[in-house]
Amino acid sequence: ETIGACLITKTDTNPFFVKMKEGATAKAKELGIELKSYAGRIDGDSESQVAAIETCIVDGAKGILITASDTKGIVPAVQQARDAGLLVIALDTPLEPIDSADATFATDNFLAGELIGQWAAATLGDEAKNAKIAMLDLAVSQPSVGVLRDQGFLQGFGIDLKDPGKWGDEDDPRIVGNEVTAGNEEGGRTAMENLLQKDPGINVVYTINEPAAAGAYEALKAVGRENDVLIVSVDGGCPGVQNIADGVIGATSQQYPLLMASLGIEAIAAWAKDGTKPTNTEGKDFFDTGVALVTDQPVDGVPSIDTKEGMDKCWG
Amino acid sequence: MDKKDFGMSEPILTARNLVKRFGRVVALDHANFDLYPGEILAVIGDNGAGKSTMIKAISGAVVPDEGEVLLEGKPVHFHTPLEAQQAGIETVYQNLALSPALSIADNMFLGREWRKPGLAGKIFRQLDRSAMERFARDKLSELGLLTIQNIGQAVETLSGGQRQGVAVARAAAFGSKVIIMDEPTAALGVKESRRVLDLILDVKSRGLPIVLISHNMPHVFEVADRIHIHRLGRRLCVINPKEHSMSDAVAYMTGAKVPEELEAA
Amino acid sequence: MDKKDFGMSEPILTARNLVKRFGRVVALDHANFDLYPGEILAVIGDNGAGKSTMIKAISGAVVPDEGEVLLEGKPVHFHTPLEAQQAGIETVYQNLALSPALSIADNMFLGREWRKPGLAGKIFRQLDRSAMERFARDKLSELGLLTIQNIGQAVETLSGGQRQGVAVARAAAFGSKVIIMDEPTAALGVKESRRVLDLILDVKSRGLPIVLISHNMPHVFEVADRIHIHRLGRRLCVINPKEHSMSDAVAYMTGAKVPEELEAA
Amino acid sequence: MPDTTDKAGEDFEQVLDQSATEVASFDHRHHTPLERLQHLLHSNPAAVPLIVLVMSLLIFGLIVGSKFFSPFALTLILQQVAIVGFVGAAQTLVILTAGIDLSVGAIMVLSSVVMGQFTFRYGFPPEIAVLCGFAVGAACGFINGALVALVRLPPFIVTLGMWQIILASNFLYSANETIRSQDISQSAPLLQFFGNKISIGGAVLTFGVITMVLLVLALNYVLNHTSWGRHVYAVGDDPDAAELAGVRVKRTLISVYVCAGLICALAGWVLIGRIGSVSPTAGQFANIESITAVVIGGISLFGGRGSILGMMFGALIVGVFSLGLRMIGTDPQWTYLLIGLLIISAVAIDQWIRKISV
Amino acid sequence: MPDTTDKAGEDFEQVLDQSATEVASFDHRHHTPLERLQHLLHSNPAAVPLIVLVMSLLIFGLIVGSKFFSPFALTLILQQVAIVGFVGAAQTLVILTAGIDLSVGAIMVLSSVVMGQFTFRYGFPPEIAVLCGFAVGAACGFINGALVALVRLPPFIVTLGMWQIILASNFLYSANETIRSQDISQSAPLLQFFGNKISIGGAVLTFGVITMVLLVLALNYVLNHTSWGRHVYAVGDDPDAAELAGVRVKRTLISVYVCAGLICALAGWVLIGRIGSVSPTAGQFANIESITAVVIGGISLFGGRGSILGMMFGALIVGVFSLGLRMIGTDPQWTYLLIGLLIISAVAIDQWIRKISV
Ligand SMILES: Nc1ncnc2c1ncn2[C@@H]1O[C@H](COP(=O)(O)OP(=O)(O)OP(=O)(O)O)[C@@H](O)[C@H]1O
Ligand SMILES: Nc1ncnc2c1ncn2[C@@H]1O[C@H](COP(=O)(O)OP(=O)(O)OP(=O)(O)O)[C@@H](O)[C@H]1O
Ligand SMILES: [Mg+2]
Ligand SMILES: [Mg+2]
Repeated sequence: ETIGACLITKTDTNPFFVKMKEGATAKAKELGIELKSYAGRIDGDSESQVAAIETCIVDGAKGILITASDTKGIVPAVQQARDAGLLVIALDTPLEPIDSADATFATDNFLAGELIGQWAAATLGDEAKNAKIAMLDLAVSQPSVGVLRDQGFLQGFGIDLKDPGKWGDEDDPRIVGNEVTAGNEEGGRTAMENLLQKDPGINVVYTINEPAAAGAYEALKAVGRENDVLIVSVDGGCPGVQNIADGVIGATSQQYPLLMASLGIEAIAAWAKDGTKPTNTEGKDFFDTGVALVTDQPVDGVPSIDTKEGMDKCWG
Repeated sequence: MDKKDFGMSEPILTARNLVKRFGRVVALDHANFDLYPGEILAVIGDNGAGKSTMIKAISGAVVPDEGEVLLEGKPVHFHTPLEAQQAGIETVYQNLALSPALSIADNMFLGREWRKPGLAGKIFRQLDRSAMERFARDKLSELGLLTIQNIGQAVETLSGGQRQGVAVARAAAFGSKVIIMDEPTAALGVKESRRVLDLILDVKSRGLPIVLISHNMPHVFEVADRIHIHRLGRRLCVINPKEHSMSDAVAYMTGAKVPEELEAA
Repeated sequence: MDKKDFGMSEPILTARNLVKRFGRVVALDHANFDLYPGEILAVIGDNGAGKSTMIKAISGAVVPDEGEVLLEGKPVHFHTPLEAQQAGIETVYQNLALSPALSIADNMFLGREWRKPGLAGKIFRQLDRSAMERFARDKLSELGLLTIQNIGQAVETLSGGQRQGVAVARAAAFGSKVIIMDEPTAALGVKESRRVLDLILDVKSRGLPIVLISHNMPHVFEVADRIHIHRLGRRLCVINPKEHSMSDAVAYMTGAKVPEELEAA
Repeated sequence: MPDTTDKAGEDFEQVLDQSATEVASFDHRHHTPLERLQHLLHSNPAAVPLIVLVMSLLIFGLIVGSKFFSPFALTLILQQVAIVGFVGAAQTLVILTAGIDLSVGAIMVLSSVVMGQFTFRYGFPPEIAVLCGFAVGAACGFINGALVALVRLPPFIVTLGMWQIILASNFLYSANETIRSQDISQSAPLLQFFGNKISIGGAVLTFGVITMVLLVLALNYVLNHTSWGRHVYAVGDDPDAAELAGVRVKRTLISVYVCAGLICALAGWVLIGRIGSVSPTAGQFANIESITAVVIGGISLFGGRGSILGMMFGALIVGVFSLGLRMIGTDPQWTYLLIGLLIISAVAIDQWIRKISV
Repeated sequence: MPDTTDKAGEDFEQVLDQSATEVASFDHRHHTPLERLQHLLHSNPAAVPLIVLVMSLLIFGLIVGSKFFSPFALTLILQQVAIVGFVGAAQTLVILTAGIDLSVGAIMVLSSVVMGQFTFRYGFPPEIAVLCGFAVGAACGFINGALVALVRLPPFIVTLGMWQIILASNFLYSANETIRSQDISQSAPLLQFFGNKISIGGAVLTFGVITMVLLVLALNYVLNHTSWGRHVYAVGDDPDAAELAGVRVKRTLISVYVCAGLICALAGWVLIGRIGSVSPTAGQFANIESITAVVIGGISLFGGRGSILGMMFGALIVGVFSLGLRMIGTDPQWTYLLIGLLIISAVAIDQWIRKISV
């Protein structure tokens, strides 16, 4: 009998998840596992994910890989699956509490943010204390990925976080404002235009991901400021890395969705074979799939790889 | 009250100085109206004279800007047709007021459904469909609308004439004080028109007064006890069909002649 | 072709064996129809007899299930009213076919607007509003609908009678071969009805044949050259109003008598 | 004036006394079985969706195999459509009055958030918090209804505006905080009441599912066998005619929107039972899904026609398709594509039946 | 039969020759300035949104200060609403025919993806790829139109289904791949044509903005001064009446949906200019935003009434509110809430004017 596995992503339209699915599919084929993939319609569509988990239970799958849209809300459904004997692994986004899943394979999003924050501060040097920062976040509902990256960036840049579980409550005058982008180009452009309207002197732009960064760049280009503003981002998709090489984005934190997915599939295979569960990275309560800063302008004290290496490892 | 010389009692339904404007159009321009018990009052007038608007102002379908309506001498202020119906005034509107998708029986009882006796009706408020259908069938048969085969048929499947019949039957069945009919025979055939006129006379013989708006002079002169002539948004005069000819009525209505009573008054 | 004895030429408009079913209702049951050049043909019948459906089948508003229509001897198959209009058949429908929000002038020219001469019309396809409004005003004045003050007024602000006038004026203005009127005076006042009858006679004097559906016997007998009596979805007979009385017509129409011609045939 | 040939005036009507009295019978055609079927389908508006439902169950059963016909899988479909069933019931009421309610999802979520926050933020007893949730739902419905009935604004616009207003209020009020399932089950299990279930064999019926079916049956009775129900249909059919006939149109409209608001609040409560937690981002597609269920269920968007049972079957059809396609393992986008096709063809079939049969 | 008192038959009509010929004049009231204003507003359906637009500009200008009145800020609003303006123009055409098009956003995105993918995946010259994008937009519009006009399905349902179908096709076809701005500007700058701009002082007008304004003006001319335009209004007003009057209703409907599809394709092209790249996830809210613009612009959802200029003002009002509120620094949720209120009050004002003035 073939081993069944499920991959449930937030959406199937974001390249990050598309890549994750590719990685999982390739690995599943290699190991002879029958993989079915599900997704929410938009980021935040938790009901579709619940329905997908239920389908996996009916379907008799051995394990589930999930990037949860609602990290608290999904927990009862995950519990139901675990009670039915499935191995549930959270990919990319930890559940709350993190031990609701059997294991978590994720990027350390806070670290990812911290790296670009440090890089930006180091690149500006003394100017950092006069920086004018635009924060282009994900969504008003403040999903945990968005919060972790945002707060990580501020931490790295050296700004007081107030409540680290929330963005927007900081009172550092260097922050011009927070705008949401929905993580796409259109949102990125409009958000950037709005913040420029608030303060045309912006010189640092934090973006939740690279499509938002590309949109922000268009807005800056429209006012002729594309060359004197530092844009940083998170993700490390191939178009994003290419954008670094082209000078659109200054630096990005690269994460490894393919790795997450293929490791996840391997873990399910192992679980189906003899019931072994994956273990966490030492010192962390999840398995860290790693993050690397990609930039062509390395600075001291912040480890980074160049775009050539980034291109080799990129996804999407 | 210049029509006292007709030798009748107090009017059952009166309107004084009704004014209704639609934007820039003054549809009613201080119109008066009197209906006496047990009579058939015909209302005639050119198209656009304001007959329908006056009837609507009396029956609660439009709220007049000015003026007052008195039922049996007491001022009434109807804001919806339902209030007028509850006061006993039943109206057949020019555009019929039927719900196309509902059945004939449902339409006849719309707004005054019968509930089942006993528990089902009291607590579960269940409708007594069979009783309502029986009643509707009887009323329509009286009107001679036998070509309707199925009382559960949707009204939208009926011809224009058949629909008119349903509306007339409804008013005749439920009116308790006054029945108003706005051009009830306009779309009807000869046979059906005759049935409606018979019905009007029948209702009158039951002692109910009727207001009949019509453009059909022979019909009006056949059944009316008095004729209210409407012109340019107000009552021009009221004539007695026994004392005036159709030609007089038409002449007054169209402005070809000015009624003598008025010239004196 | 049992009506040849009227001594006329070939019919201009003919229908043979028209059948139209609406679900379980057979509205037309092998109906025949003949209209001769220059005549006024009245069509009478009870409500629901199928008169409107026959007229719609002839004018393209419904497509008959069976049967054929011939215009000037040639078979025609109209699928839309537009095709019938382009062939010269203009119809006033019972429900008027006016667009409430458009102006009177827009309504009169709907589907056959005039474009400005020259560049503006040819390239930019600009409408010639002033010419259209002038024409519409003239036509309505002919009909005596002078109470309409503003030709740019939306049709929805008109009274029922005024709307009927607009529809009649449109048909009279544009019909080139046949004009069909389905109860054109049903909602009209005495004065306005008379205007429409005058108009019908006027159109006839221009040589155009007219089909007039009406429930008003005096009107029918006044203007009709022949009377088509419709009953139960088919033509019962055609009578000459000079040879038959209104009583005969009503008796045939309602089934009280069977026409002798038919009993023989 | 032209000469008239007959001056007998009214006398021609004398002959009417002898006129035929037989009932005109136009109906002497032979009826084929197909026509009989069409007539049957036409007179039972819920029949078409029911047939489609049975057929899609059979087809997916054949493709997916026995797994699909397990009691667990079948009752899972019920669980997955329960929320849509509730919201669809509210939507049905509104659509029957020729309206449309784009705010149903927002009302549902706001009510569930109120139930949760009133318990956890203000420490109300859960019973009171639930009542507050219902009050909020009813209030939102009342505002919708008052704007539609009294100010006479188009329902689409009113509920489009209210959707944005309610959703924004929801986010502002809740501060986007999810209340965790564990907390709820510890201190306010009442909120998860509808998550309780009865298992019979492999079949799992949650209280939410049972309540949904009962609600739809009750509404079906009310719509067809009480005055109020008839008035709802009449108002949807032609509000002016209903008003002139003596229906309290405004009152009926307001009561419909308030009812819809209450049902949405109930849906919000059931939602807590289903997803365990209270999440302000839940139910984003409830509008579209409820309208889809209503449409596939054969209810006319123009009001006055259709059966609420059809809506339930419509919701189940979507549920069967979604689960079936997921179990086959197709790309989710294919599911959306097929549901799009389903919507269009359901209405096309309905149209065809209506056209041919009367 | 009761005895009739007058047997003169038709003779009573003889008197008509002497009947009054004066024109009935009902209009002898004094008109207050307020009434005159109402009449003016009523006869110019775009006047109300224009006034609201000017007023909101003034108010935000007062609150935000001079920054808001800079040519840059004002033209920025234009840039931000350009896409909505295009899609709203398409939506306006459809809504004037008493329809609604929920698929506009999906058509726009699919067209832009086709333009991009045909250039980069298949190596077509960008000119051809753009034409292919237009062809796809027209085809989608044609399917909508054919289903509405020929199969006679309700537009809401047709476009609800097509929305899902087109969006799913878009994701399946594009495999969710974004084409980068830099690649486009290198090898196919034509795709970014509408991103080019003219700067006059601080004012920045992109080609997209200019085209949008020109398109709306052209459509305004076409709708008011050509037969086709009059037919669009007539079809929306009462399709049966229009058909009987001799309008080719089916053809008009199909042409409207095809036009809408073409305009959406144009919007897709402009979208590439605006966001630089080709992204299959763009434009998710174009439906709601375009309907919002149409509604605030005073166009009736029941068809046949309203002006396309109103739609443009409606879109600008939303743009002014969004930018203004952001510059004040309110939580974005407040923007949604206010836009919700704006929708409802815009229509309420419109209703009020229509009610009082005729
Ligand atoms: N709802 C309305 N809005 C605007 N104007 C109206 C409205 N109802 C009536 N009118 C106008 O008021 C005037 C009187 O109309 P009304 O319908 O009362 O006339 P009528 O005497 O019943 O005519 P008819 O014999 O043709 O039915 C007309 O000029 C009409 O256009
Ligand atoms: N669209 C339709 N759908 C169903 N039945 C219809 C339709 N149109 C007409 N009928 C039916 O066909 C029959 C003939 O109707 P039609 O309107 O032709 O009668 P008519 O002679 O014009 O009557 P009237 O004098 O009342 O106008 C009626 O029984 C009517 O109910
Ligand atoms: Mg009237
Ligand atoms: Mg007829």
